[in-house]
Amino acid sequence: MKKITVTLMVMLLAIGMVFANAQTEQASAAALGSAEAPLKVGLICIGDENDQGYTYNFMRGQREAQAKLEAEGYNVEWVVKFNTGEDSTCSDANIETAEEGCKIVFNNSYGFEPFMLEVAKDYPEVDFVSCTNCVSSHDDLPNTFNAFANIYEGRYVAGVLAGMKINQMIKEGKITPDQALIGYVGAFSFAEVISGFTSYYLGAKSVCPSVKMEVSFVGSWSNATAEADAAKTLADRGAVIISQHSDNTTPATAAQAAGVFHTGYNNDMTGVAPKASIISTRIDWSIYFYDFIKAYLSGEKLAQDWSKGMDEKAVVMTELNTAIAAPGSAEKMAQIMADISSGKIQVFDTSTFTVEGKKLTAAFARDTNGDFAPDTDEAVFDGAFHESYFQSAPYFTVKIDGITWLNEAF
Amino acid sequence: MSSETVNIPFVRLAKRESMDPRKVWAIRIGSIVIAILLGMLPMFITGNNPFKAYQIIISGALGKPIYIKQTIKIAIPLLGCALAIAPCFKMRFWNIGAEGQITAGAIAASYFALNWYDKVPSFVLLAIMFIAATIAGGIWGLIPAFFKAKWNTNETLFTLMMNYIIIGIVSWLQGGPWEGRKGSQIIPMFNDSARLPVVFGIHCGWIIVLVLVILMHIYMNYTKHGYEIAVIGDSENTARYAGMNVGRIMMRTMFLSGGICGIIGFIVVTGANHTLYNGVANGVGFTSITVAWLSQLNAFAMILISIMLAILTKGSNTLQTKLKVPASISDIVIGILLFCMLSCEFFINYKLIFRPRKTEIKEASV
Amino acid sequence: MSALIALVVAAVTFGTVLMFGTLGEILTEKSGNLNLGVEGIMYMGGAFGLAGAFYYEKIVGEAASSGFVAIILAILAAFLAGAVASAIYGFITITLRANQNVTGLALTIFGTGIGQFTGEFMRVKEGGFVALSNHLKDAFSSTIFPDFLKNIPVIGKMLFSHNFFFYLALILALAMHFFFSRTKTGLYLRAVGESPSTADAAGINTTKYKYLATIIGGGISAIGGMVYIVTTAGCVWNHSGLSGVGWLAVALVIFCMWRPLNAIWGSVLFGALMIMYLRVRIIFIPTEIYKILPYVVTVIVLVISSMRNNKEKQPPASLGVNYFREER
Amino acid sequence: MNSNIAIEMRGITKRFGKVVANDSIDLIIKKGEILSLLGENGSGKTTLMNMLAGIYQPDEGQIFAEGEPLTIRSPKDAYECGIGMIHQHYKLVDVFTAAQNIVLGLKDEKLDLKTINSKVKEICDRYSFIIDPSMKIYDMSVSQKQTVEIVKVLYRGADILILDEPTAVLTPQETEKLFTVLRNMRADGKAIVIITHKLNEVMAISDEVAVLRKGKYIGTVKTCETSPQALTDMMVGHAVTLNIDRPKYDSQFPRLKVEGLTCVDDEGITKLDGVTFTAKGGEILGVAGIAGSGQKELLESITGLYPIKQGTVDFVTDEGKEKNLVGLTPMQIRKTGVGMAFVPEDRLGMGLVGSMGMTGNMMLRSWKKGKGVFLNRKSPEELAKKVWDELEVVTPSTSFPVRRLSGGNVQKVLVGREIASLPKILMTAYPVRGLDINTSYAIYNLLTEQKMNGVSVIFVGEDLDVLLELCDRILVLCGGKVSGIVDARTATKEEIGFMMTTVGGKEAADVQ
Repeated sequence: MKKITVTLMVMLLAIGMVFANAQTEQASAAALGSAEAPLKVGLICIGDENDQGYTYNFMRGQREAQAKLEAEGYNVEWVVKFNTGEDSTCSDANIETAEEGCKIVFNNSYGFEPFMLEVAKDYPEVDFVSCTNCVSSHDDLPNTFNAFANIYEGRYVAGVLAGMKINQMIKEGKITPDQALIGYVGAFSFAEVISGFTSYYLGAKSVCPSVKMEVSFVGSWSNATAEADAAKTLADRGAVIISQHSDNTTPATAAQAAGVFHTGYNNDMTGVAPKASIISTRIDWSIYFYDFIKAYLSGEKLAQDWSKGMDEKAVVMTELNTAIAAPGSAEKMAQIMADISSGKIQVFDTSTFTVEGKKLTAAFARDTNGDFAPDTDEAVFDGAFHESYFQSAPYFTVKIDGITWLNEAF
Repeated sequence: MSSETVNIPFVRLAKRESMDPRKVWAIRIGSIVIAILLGMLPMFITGNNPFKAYQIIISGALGKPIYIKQTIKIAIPLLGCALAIAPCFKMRFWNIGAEGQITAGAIAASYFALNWYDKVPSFVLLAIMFIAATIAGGIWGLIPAFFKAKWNTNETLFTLMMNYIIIGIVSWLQGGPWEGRKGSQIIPMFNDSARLPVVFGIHCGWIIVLVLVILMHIYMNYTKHGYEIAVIGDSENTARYAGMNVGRIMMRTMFLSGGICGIIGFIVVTGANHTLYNGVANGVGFTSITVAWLSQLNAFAMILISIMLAILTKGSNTLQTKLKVPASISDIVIGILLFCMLSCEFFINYKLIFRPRKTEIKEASV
Repeated sequence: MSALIALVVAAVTFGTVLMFGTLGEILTEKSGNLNLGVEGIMYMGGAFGLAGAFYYEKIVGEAASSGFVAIILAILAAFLAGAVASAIYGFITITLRANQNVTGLALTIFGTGIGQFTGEFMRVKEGGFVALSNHLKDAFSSTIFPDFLKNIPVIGKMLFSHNFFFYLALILALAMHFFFSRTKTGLYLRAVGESPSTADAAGINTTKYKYLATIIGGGISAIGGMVYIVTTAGCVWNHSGLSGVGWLAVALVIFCMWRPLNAIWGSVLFGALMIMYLRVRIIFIPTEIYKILPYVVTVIVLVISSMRNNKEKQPPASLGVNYFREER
Repeated sequence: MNSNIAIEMRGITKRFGKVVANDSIDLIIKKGEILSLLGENGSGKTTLMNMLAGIYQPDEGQIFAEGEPLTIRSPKDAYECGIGMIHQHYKLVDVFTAAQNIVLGLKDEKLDLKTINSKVKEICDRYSFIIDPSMKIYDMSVSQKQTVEIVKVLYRGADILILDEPTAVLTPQETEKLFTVLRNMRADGKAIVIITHKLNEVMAISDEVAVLRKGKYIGTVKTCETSPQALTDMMVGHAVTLNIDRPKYDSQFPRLKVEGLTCVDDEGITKLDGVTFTAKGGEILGVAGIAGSGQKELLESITGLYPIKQGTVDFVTDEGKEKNLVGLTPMQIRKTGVGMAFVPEDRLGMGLVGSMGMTGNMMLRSWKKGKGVFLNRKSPEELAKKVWDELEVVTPSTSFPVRRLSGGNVQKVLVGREIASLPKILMTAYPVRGLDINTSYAIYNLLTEQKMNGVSVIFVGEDLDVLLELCDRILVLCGGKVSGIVDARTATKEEIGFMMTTVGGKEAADVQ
C-alpha cells in the first residue's frame, strides 16, 4: 500500500508540473487568419489518405483550399485527425480539436454527426460541420452545419460514358444488347448510395436503352476485401461495367482483373486500373472549405445546409481515359455537363424511368418527425424528382425498374 | 575442488520462495521506468524528441480539466472490466470473453433504452437497463462456464469465440431491426432519459466502478464465495474435498464476471456513447485482462494501472495532432509497457543462480 | 454450378490469408504455446511486407523492379516482422515464463500498434498514399499457370486460377503435414507440445523447439497479413482491413483440430462464409449472421470434441502451460 | 576394481528452497551389478537419481564417470553418458505409439518404422519382453507402459539404468517378470539402480544396497552380507522396535458398513470390486495393499468424492440407525450430520490450500458455517492457534502459506484440522509418509487418542510394521478386491504380504 501512495504522489507531481508548463493559448488582439493569429480549423476523418478514395479526396480538398487561402494571404492552420471511429472516439476528437483552439471543425463521415452534435452543444463558439449528413439544418443549434455536393450529376455523366462504352461493345459484337449489364458496388442501401446508382443508371440508359443494373451492397463504407469481392461477384454475374460507391480502389482493380470496365468515385482510378477505369467523378471539397472559411473570416456564415453542383465546379469529372473510352466520349461528356449545368437535363426526369411499371408522381424529401421516413416536402414537380433541393444530403430512395438489388437486407 | 566446478553451467534457474515486498515493488516500478525508456524508441525513430512527446502525452491526457475527464472516461471501462475478470482469473478460469460480455450487456441495455424511454421515468429506466445488462452479460459468461463445468471444454478458446458471435449480432442489429435511418447502419442516439447522469463533469459510471472496486475487494477477501474461488484456484481437488461444487461455483463466478462486464457495457452505452454499435467494447475486454493480471488481481492496484493505460491512450491521440505521429503509437507504448511488466514478474518468481566464481559457492540473485 | 465455382475461387483469395495465419499458429500451438498475438503478428506482417515491396520499388525504380524479387522481399519482410514479434512473445513466455494468454493479448495490442504505425507513418513520410505500382500489383495477383490449364472446364478455374500465394500456402500445408507425421523433428515437436517433461526427459531440447516453432510459426502467420495487403487490399496499407483476421485464424486452428491438411479446406470454407452474403442469398439469414458462422461452427466443434473426449482430437495437451523442469 | 565403476557421485547437495533434499552424498554405481537405493519416503532417493538423469542439477558436488568429471545439464546429456532413468510417473506421450515414444529425442535416428521395429524386436528378444510398437500409449496397461519405458532406455544404449520404484504398480507376476529382465541385463554388463523402500525386493534382486536417510548417505552394504533387520536399522536409524502404544477400547460397535462396493474409473477399469467390510467405533482399521490396489478409491468413494457404481455404504448413528451415503456429495454427507474426517494422501493437492495460511486452511471445514455471505474468520483463527500450540506446528504465523511449511508441519495442520471437527469416522491415507520419526509418533498418538474416544479410525498405510503395531484389524486389498481382514495382534507380516499379492492370501499360498 505504501508504494501505491508513493506512486500516486509521483503521478500527482507530474501532473502538477504539466499544469505549470501548460501554455494557455491566448488569442491575441490581432484578427483571426492573420500572420500573428492563425485560424485553426479541424478536420476529422474516418480513414486516411491510404484509402486513395474518400478521405484522400477530402485531404485533396483541404490542400487546395489551403493553397487558395494562402494565396490570398490568410493564415489557416489545420488540425487533422485520421482513422476516427464512428463512436465516442469521434466525440473525443471533436472535443480535442475544439480544445486545441479550432474555430471550425469539419467531420467527414456520415456516422460522425450524432457524436458531433453532442459536442456542439458544449462549444457554441465553434462551428461544427458534418459533411454528407442532414440533421444540422433543422436542429436547434446555430453552430452546426451540413454540406454535400450534387454528386448524382457527376454519376449521371459517368453513366452516360458507361452506356457509350456498352454501345461500343454491342456494336463490336462482344455482347448482345441483352447482356448489357452494369454492376454497382454500394456501401449501404441508403439514400446517398441509391441516389447515386440510380442517376448512374439513368445516365447509361439515356444512351443505351437495353441496359440493366445489379447492385451489391457490402455493408461498410470502407472494406477493401468486401468491395473487391462484391466487384468480382458482379463480374462473375456478367456485368461488363462496374461502378462503385465505396471508399477503396479495390473494385477498380477487381474489375481489371476480371477483364471488365469500371468507373470510379472520389479519385482518379486510372492509376490503379489503367485497363479498366474509364473515368471517375468526385466532389471538390476545396470549394466548400474555401467558401466556409472565407465567410467565417469575414464575419459571415454560410447557410446551415450547403449544396453545390457541377455548375459551381463542386462536382468534377477526373481525366477521361481516352485509351479505353468509347469514341466520341469527350465531346458527349462536354455537352452533357453543359446541359446539366444549364438545367437542360434533369437527372431524375420522371419520364425516363418507371417504378413498378408506373411513372413516379410523388415522393417526399425530408423527415421531420425523427422516424427516419420522409414525410415533408414533395420532391416530384415540374416533371422531375428534385434531388438535393430541400436539403444537401440526398433523399432519393425509390427503387426504379431495371435495377436489381442483389442483397437488400440492409 | 576447483577443477570440479568448471562444468557447472554459467547460469541456471530456481524458483524463489519469497522476496522482500519492498524489492518486489522496486522491480515493478523499475519495469515501468524501463518501459517508458523503451517507449521513446519509436518516437526517436520517427525523428521526434521523446521528452517532448511524453510531455505532450501527459498534457494531452491531464493538461486541461476536460482532458482529465476524457482520460477518466477511458479508464472507467478498463477498471470495471478488470474487476470483472479478477474472480475468474483467481479461479484459474481464463475468461478472455469480456469483450463479448460487455457487448451482451450493452445490447440488453440498449433494448430498453430504445424501446422503453418514453414508458417509464428515467431512473426506473436506468435501473431496468442496469439489471438487464447484468443478466445478459452474465448469461453470455455462463455459457462457456457451463460447458467447462460439464465437459471440461477449453474455456480460453470458447470465450474467445463468444466475443465475435455477439459482436456479429450487434452488426446485424445495427443494420437490421434497430437501424435508425434506413441504410445508415446507425442505431439512433438514446433519449436523454436513457443516459447516465453526469457527476463532476463525467457520467456517473465512475461512481459505479469505484463502488465495484470496494465491493470486489470485499467479495474476494471476506466472503464465502471469495473463499471458494480462492480454493478452486489453488486446487480443484481440494475444493471438491472440502465439499464445494466446483462446476456450480465456476458457473456462478462466470455469471458474476459476465454480469459485471454487462454493467460496463451498460455504462459504456448509456454514459459514453449514448448508442450501440458493433465496436462498443472497443478492445477493452482484452486490455482489461492485462490490467487485471498486472495488478495481481488486487482491486486497488487496478485503479492505478487502468489510469496509466488511459493516460497513454488519451495522450497519444494528442500526439497525433501535435507531432503528426500516428495515434497508434499509443498501442506500441502500451504494448511495451505490458511486455516489461509481464517480464518483471520473472525476476520476482525465479532467481538466477550464476556459476560460482572460484571455489566459493554463493548464490547471486537478481 | 458456375456460381459455386465462382464462390470457391473468390473464397480462396481470402482463404489464403487465413491459411497462412492458421498454419503459423498450428505450428506454434503444436509446441504447446498458445500465441493469441496472431492478430498483431498479421498486422505487422502486412505493414512490413508492404514496406518491403514498396521501398524495393522505390529504390530500384518502377521500371527496373521485378515482380519476382518483390514477392520474395515482401515474404521475407513479413516473415521477419512476424518472427521478431513472436520472438518477443517467446522470450517472455518460454524463458521468462509469463502467462501465455496475457502475453499474447499484449502482443496483439503491440503488433496492431506497430503495424498501423508503420503503415501510417510510411504515408506521412511519402505524403499522400503508399501504394505499389500496377506492375507489382499484377505480379502479386497474377496466376502462375498457363491459360490452357485455367480453361479446363470446372476444375480449371477451381484449381489453377489462383495467385502464387495460394499455391505457396498449399505447399506449406502439405509440407507441415509431412513434417508432423513423417519427420523426426516433427514428432519431437509434437512431443514437446503434448508433454514437455517427457520430451525433456527424452533428451529433446524443449526450449529450442518451442522457440523455433513459435518464431517460425509467427513468421508464417505474418505472411498471411502481407498476402492480405498485396492481394485483397490492393497493395495499399489498409488501416482496419486486417482487424479480426488474426482471431479468425485462431478460430480456424481449433476448427481444423490442429491439422494442417484440414486448414486447406477449412480456410476456404471460412473464406467462403465471409463473402457468401454477396453471392448466395438466403432470405431468412441476414448478412451479418453469415459472418459469425465461422465462430459458431468453431464453438460447436470445440464442444463436440470435448464431449466425445476422443484422445486423438484434442488440443496439444500442454497448450498454454509453461514448462519449468524443476517444478515440484 | 576401479574399472568396474560406472558412475561415482561425490559430495552431492541439492536444496529446494530451505529444504535440503540431498546433503553431501557419495555414491558408487558399478557395472554388472544391481544396486538398491533404499530409504524411506522423502529420504532423497529420487532427487539424487534425478540429478543423474539431468532433471535436476546439484547445488554442490560432482559426478564422475571413468574418473572424468561429468556435467549432466539435461536428460540429453544423461543419455549421452549412457544413463537412462525410468521415472515413477512414466514419461510417455499418450497420443504417440510405442515406437514413436521409443525413438523420441534420438539424434541420428531415421524415422523408419521398419528399422525401429526390428531394433525393438531385437531388444525384446534379448531380454524377453513383448510389446507392440504400433500400439498407442493410451491403450496400454501400466506394465505395458513400463515395458515401453525400459525399451526406450535400452534402445538408446543405456548402460546405466535407474528404475524409480518400478514394482509399486505391478502385480507379483509382473514384478517377477521385471526381475528376470533386470537379471538378464545385469548379465549383459549393465549397471542397474533400483529405487525402492521394499526390503523383500532389495533382498531378492540386488547385489548391493545403498541407504539414504533424511537426505543423508548412510552407507552401502553387500546384500549377501546383510539382513532385512540390519537394513531397516540403517533406514530408520535404529532397530524397529516401534513400540506403538495400542490400548484396547472396550465397547466397540459397528460405525460404517460397506457392502459390495464397486467403482469404475473414467476409462472403464474396475478400481474396487465388491468390497465389503465393517469399520467399528473405537478401533483402528488398517488398510494394506501394494500401491494402486484401490486404497485411494476406497476412501474417496466413502467420502463422496468418487462415483460409486454398485454397493452400499451405510453410516451407523449413535442410536444405531443406518444412513445410506451412496450418491451423496461431500457437502450433503456433512449436512446429514455424519461426522467424517479425511486426511488424503495428496496433502497440498487435496487436503489443504497451499497458498493460504493455517487460518485459511482451518476454514476449509467451516467456511460454510454461519449465516450471511461473509466468512467467519474468528473461530478458524482460534482453531489455527490451538492446532499451532497443541501440535507444535513450526510456522511464523497463522497466515504463512502452508505450502512453504515442511512436510511434517503440513501434515500436522491437516490432521489437526480433521481431528478438530470431532469426527465419528477418521480416515487417513499414508498419514506419516515423508515424516520424521518424532512426527510420525505424534500422529500415531493422535490416532490412538481418537480411537480411545470411540472414533472409528481407518488407516491406510504402506509400512506393514506400523500397520501391525498400530491397528486393531487390517483389511488387505489386492487389485481392488478384499483379500482378507485379519486381526493385527495375531497376524504376521508374511501373512499380510501374501494377501497383498494374492487374493485369499494364505489359503491360496498354501495351495501353491
